[in-house]
Amino acid sequence: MLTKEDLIIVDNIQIARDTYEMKLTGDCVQRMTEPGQFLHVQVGDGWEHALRRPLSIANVEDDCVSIVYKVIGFGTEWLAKQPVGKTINVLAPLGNGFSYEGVKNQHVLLLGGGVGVPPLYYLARKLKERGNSITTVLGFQTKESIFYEEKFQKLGSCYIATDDGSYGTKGFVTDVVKECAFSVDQYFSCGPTPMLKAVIQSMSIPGHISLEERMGCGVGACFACVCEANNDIDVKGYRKICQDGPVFPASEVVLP
Amino acid sequence: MLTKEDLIIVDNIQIARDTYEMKLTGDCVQRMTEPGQFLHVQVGDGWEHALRRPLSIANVEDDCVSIVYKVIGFGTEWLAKQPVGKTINVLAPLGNGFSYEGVKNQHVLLLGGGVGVPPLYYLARKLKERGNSITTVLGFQTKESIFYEEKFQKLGSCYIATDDGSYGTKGFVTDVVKECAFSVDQYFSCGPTPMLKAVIQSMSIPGHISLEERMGCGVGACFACVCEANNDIDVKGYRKICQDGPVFPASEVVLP
Amino acid sequence: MTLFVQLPGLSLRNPILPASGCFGFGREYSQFYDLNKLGAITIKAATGEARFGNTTPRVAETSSGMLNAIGLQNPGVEKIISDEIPFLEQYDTPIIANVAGSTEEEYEYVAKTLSDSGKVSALELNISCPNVKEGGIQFGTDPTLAASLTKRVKEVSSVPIYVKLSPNTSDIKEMAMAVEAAGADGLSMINTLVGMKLDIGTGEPILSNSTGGLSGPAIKPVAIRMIYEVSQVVNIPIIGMGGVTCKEDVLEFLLAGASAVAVGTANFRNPLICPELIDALPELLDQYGYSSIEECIGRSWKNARQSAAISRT
Amino acid sequence: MTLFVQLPGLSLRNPILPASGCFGFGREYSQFYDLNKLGAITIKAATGEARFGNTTPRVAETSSGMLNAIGLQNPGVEKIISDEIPFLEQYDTPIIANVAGSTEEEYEYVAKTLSDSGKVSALELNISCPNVKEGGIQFGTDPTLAASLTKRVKEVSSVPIYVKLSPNTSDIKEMAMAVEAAGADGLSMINTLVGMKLDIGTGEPILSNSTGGLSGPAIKPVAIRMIYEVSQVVNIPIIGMGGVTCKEDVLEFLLAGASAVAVGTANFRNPLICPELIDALPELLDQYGYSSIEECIGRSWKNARQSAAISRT
Ligand SMILES: Cc1cc2nc3c(=O)[nH]c(=O)nc-3n(C[C@H](O)[C@H](O)[C@H](O)COP(=O)(O)OP(=O)(O)OC[C@H]3O[C@@H](n4cnc5c(N)ncnc54)[C@H](O)[C@@H]3O)c2cc1C
Ligand SMILES: Cc1cc2nc3c(=O)[nH]c(=O)nc-3n(C[C@H](O)[C@H](O)[C@H](O)COP(=O)(O)OP(=O)(O)OC[C@H]3O[C@@H](n4cnc5c(N)ncnc54)[C@H](O)[C@@H]3O)c2cc1C
Ligand SMILES: Cc1cc2nc3c(=O)[nH]c(=O)nc-3n(C[C@H](O)[C@H](O)[C@H](O)COP(=O)(O)O)c2cc1C
Ligand SMILES: Cc1cc2nc3c(=O)[nH]c(=O)nc-3n(C[C@H](O)[C@H](O)[C@H](O)COP(=O)(O)O)c2cc1C
Ligand code: FES
Ligand code: FES
Repeated sequence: MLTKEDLIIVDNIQIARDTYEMKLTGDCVQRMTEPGQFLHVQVGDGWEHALRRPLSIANVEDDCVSIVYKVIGFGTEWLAKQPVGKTINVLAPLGNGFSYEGVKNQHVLLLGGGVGVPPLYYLARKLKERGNSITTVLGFQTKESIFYEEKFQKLGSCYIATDDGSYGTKGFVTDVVKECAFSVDQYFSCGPTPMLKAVIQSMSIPGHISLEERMGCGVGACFACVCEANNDIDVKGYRKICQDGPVFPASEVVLP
Repeated sequence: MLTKEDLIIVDNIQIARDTYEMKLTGDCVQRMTEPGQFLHVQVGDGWEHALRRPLSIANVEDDCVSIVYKVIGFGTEWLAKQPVGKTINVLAPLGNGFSYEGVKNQHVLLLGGGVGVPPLYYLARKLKERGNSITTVLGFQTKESIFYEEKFQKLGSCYIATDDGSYGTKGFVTDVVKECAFSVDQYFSCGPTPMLKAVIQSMSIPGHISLEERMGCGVGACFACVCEANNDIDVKGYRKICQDGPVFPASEVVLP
Repeated sequence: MTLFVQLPGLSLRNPILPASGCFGFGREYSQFYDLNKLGAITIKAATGEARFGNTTPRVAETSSGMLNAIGLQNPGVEKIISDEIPFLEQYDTPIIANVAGSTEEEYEYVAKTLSDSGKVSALELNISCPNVKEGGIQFGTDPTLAASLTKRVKEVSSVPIYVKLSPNTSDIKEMAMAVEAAGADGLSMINTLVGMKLDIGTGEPILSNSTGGLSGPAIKPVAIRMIYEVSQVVNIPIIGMGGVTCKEDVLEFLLAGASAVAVGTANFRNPLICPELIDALPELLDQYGYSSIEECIGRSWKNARQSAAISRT
Repeated sequence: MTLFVQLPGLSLRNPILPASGCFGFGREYSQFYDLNKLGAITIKAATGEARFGNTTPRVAETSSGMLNAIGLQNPGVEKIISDEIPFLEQYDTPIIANVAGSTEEEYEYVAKTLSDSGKVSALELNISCPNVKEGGIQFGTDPTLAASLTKRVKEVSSVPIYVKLSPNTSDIKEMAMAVEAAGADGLSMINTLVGMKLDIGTGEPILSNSTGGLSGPAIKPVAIRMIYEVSQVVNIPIIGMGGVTCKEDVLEFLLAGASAVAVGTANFRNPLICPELIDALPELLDQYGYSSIEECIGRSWKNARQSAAISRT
């Protein structure tokens, strides 16, 4: 049975411009074995904020789950203010993550943009455990927004692109990929839709992408978060991002 | 100019069944010289609770204002949970309180019921300072609800009535008054409307009463809190409790 | 204390049911609790053919509420009967199927197909979905159209019909009386208010459909008012909904005149809300001096009528 | 950055004004700040004779909102002109008088009296107060009545007329177009939604009037939707309102199509809300790339129209 659970905040610190890392502990953490799954997080007191916020699992270590979030509105602002020791109510783990189990001894490319970076870290750790070699390319707005660079470097090579060129390559993650012409077996990507589109277009190898959409229930009941599915695959024609995803084979979905 | 102000919580303790006393400090406390005035208190975060709560000034001492509140709904529950050191936003002091300035060397009767008791305490202190002798009769539901008995005893004689007879006289404050047949010059009363009606009916001396009504603005702008005024006095026919009151000469208003 | 409520076609073990569109076809929340807990289950709207709904974003948060513009996405009535309802048949909980369409013919077809399937206990006629461009909303705001539609659906259906009313109207009583006269067995109210939220960054509506349906605690006062008004002028029962989040809300809906209470938006924040409410009801009713659901229904205006009757004698 | 807005009869130094009924006749909030800060002041409704309004309780809190049933308490139009408006004349801030009544004659009388007084810059025709038993609400839901009333009032008034629309209707565009055709100089929207709250202890409505008008952030999505729809079909300006609590809300109303923004309920929680919003606007507009109020107005749909026009060429 799934349930809601109050997780305890163990840590909540700023790690980049407007970006925080929160560590939480509780029973359901032990079920968080799949990178790419997410927590559906209740924010605020009372019912002024009726919807939960989906946030990706960034890492699981020492019975703690990490989330990395960018402050953009009420919910993330509220999260940033919560002190260690407080509890946060979550539904978790939700969704289907990156299928990494069968990936062994390959060269894998991870492509992340902004707040799409966090889930790739937990994935990188899982892939590394399975003997894969990992190259990561991360895109950020500017130097001050960068986080987790060293963490990824410990697991393989890590390239950075910034929109304004203030650090690493000026441009997008796809620009780095073009430049470097890696030879990789498959890729995993998470980031804003325009980035994902560019990634899919520029890559000729198989890949998985993680999608974002505004959510209601987070569990598949409300049909808020559908995306178009590739018609060749089935006639249903859609996927629910919260339940069927958020991770899909790049060939399975059609981005808007 | 009036303003809103964040007062700091200095103390917040339970003093009777469901009843708390909170002490607050801040600049506007020094303007709280009139017993019977009230604080219009903001409760909760965000806008889920759009209205402020009116709570009487129970005492002013050592730069702190005390309020005594009974937990009956969201706002008072929320207040009870606020820790020392937090701030509470108030508009204060609002309204017109008990006119005690001219009352000197008299025998004054104070009649309070439930959460109508608090403002009488600050009044009692002010009256005592002016050489009046004070008799207080307080009504509570039951023994566990009683508060401030000793405080009033220090200022004069204090009688208690309880609805269930678990302490003091069984019955209402008016039953005590009937029994004891005090000879007093005037009375001041605050409590639920049925009590006030009974008080007015049973007393033949001049008195002042403090009224309660659901409020919007608390400052006289919205006309939420009107009560009927005695037509003999003026043709307007009404009074705003928040602005003209909450204290009125008993003869000036008509209770519903 | 019994929580049992008998409504046309529906023997409810308790008055709590999920609202249509907020509970899919039951599978997802069955991961959280045993659906046999529920009084009934209202499933997502069915249309004649599969619909893919509106483009995303389809939801937005508002103060104490949310907007949705799903656009009736569903696999079509036949697939619902063949692929979705069988899952729910393992439970001993009545199924209410929500019926939608763009034309009278479509409504009729969907209703007949569901009724003929023998798998649902009642139909909820969704004449009030604000999120589809054609159909839906006109039926919901024109009493004549609503009555005519109710009549047609009634004729082809052997299970009771609950007509789901739209709050986007100036006279809800007129609507209610029109569909009652046309044969409705019950009412279901309220659906969502039409609303909108702008993204002040882009300057454009957040929902790609521009407008959406407002639900959640924000609309509860409107729901209570409409149920209070309508329950006094009709003789058919009302399934009440709109912003229920706690046990006190359930009692408020019953007192206003609802005979059962549906929970929509609150499921998203608290997937266990329905069983939690059901467990809390007996003590709550007891605390307020009620010994059955029946006693609560319409108490808000029955009290007043009784005292009026007394003062007249 | 200028916040100046020119509307019929109203030269507003900024687009922020208090909403009628939430600001009395100005005296109370003048204790909190200089009323010369405001774009304009809308005063409480005036009727032909003094009204004492409904019995209390007159207000109740709801999720992110409140209900009120004041019942148009006011000293009558003549006393308002003789006793209340003179206080406001010390300020250099346009006064909008809110006009109410039970009959066309009463509206006409009140409007004429206020207009003739020469002391107000515009009239706001309150055809939408949900809290008076007779009159008010019918005008607000019947386009023909509303148009006829607008016409009569227009004839006797030498200052511009803003008609205040009720959201309790299924077709707000029809209402807006009807009063525009009848000569309205502007619109004011929205008034409150009709709602109710029960006291679950007594089982009865909290408001002694039973129903009341729902205001506050809860209704903002309805207000934004209606302003978005109406501003696209009329050529007269809209004073927008309904749930404004922060600077972002002001921008959202402007983008939706309002030319000025009124603040009601929020004054009660934050008596300084109007000056706070006014002070915050220049930086906010700048942040979002606007250099005047004018540029923001209706941007939500003008954007879409422009891109449609571009894609057509
Ligand atoms: C599967 C998934 C995983 C995500 N993982 C992360 C992550 O690890 N770190 C991170 O910083 N962000 C992540 N996001 C985006 C994150 O959900 C939003 O930034 C967040 O909900 C914003 O909430 P807010 O209250 O601060 O913003 P507000 O704008 O105030 O939120 C209002 C409403 O819009 C929704 N919303 C706003 N922006 C988004 C968005 N980009 N995606 C989905 N819903 C949105 C909110 O959930 C809420 O319902 C993820 C989104 C999805 C769908
Ligand atoms: C001038 C004045 C002085 C008061 N002084 C005190 C005091 O010293 N101690 C004390 O315990 N109580 C006092 N009260 C009553 C107090 O205001 C209410 O108990 C309190 O507002 C309840 O808030 P809540 O959120 O807990 O209850 P809820 O029922 O959740 O409140 C909902 C709404 O109803 C209003 N409301 C509910 N009950 C009352 C009531 N009895 N009177 C006015 N508004 C009400 C609230 O203000 C709020 O707007 C006073 C009331 C007035 C008018
Ligand atoms: C995401 C979502 C989808 C909905 N879909 C439907 C639907 O398919 N059919 C229907 O009759 N009502 C639908 N509704 C309306 C709800 O059934 C309910 O009437 C409304 O949301 C008010 O209840 P609430 O405030 O508890 O959510 C939907 C509501 C939401 C929030
Ligand atoms: C207590 C109160 C009294 C009101 N009185 C009037 C009135 O006299 N005339 C009028 O046109 N609107 C009146 N209104 C409606 C407001 O002017 C405004 O249209 C509505 O409250 C929505 O704005 P808000 O959400 O900012 O409060 C009143 C509203 C409230 C809350
Ligand atoms: S968020 Fe409800 S189906 Fe995905
Ligand atoms: S509460 Fe607004 S006038 Fe008294």
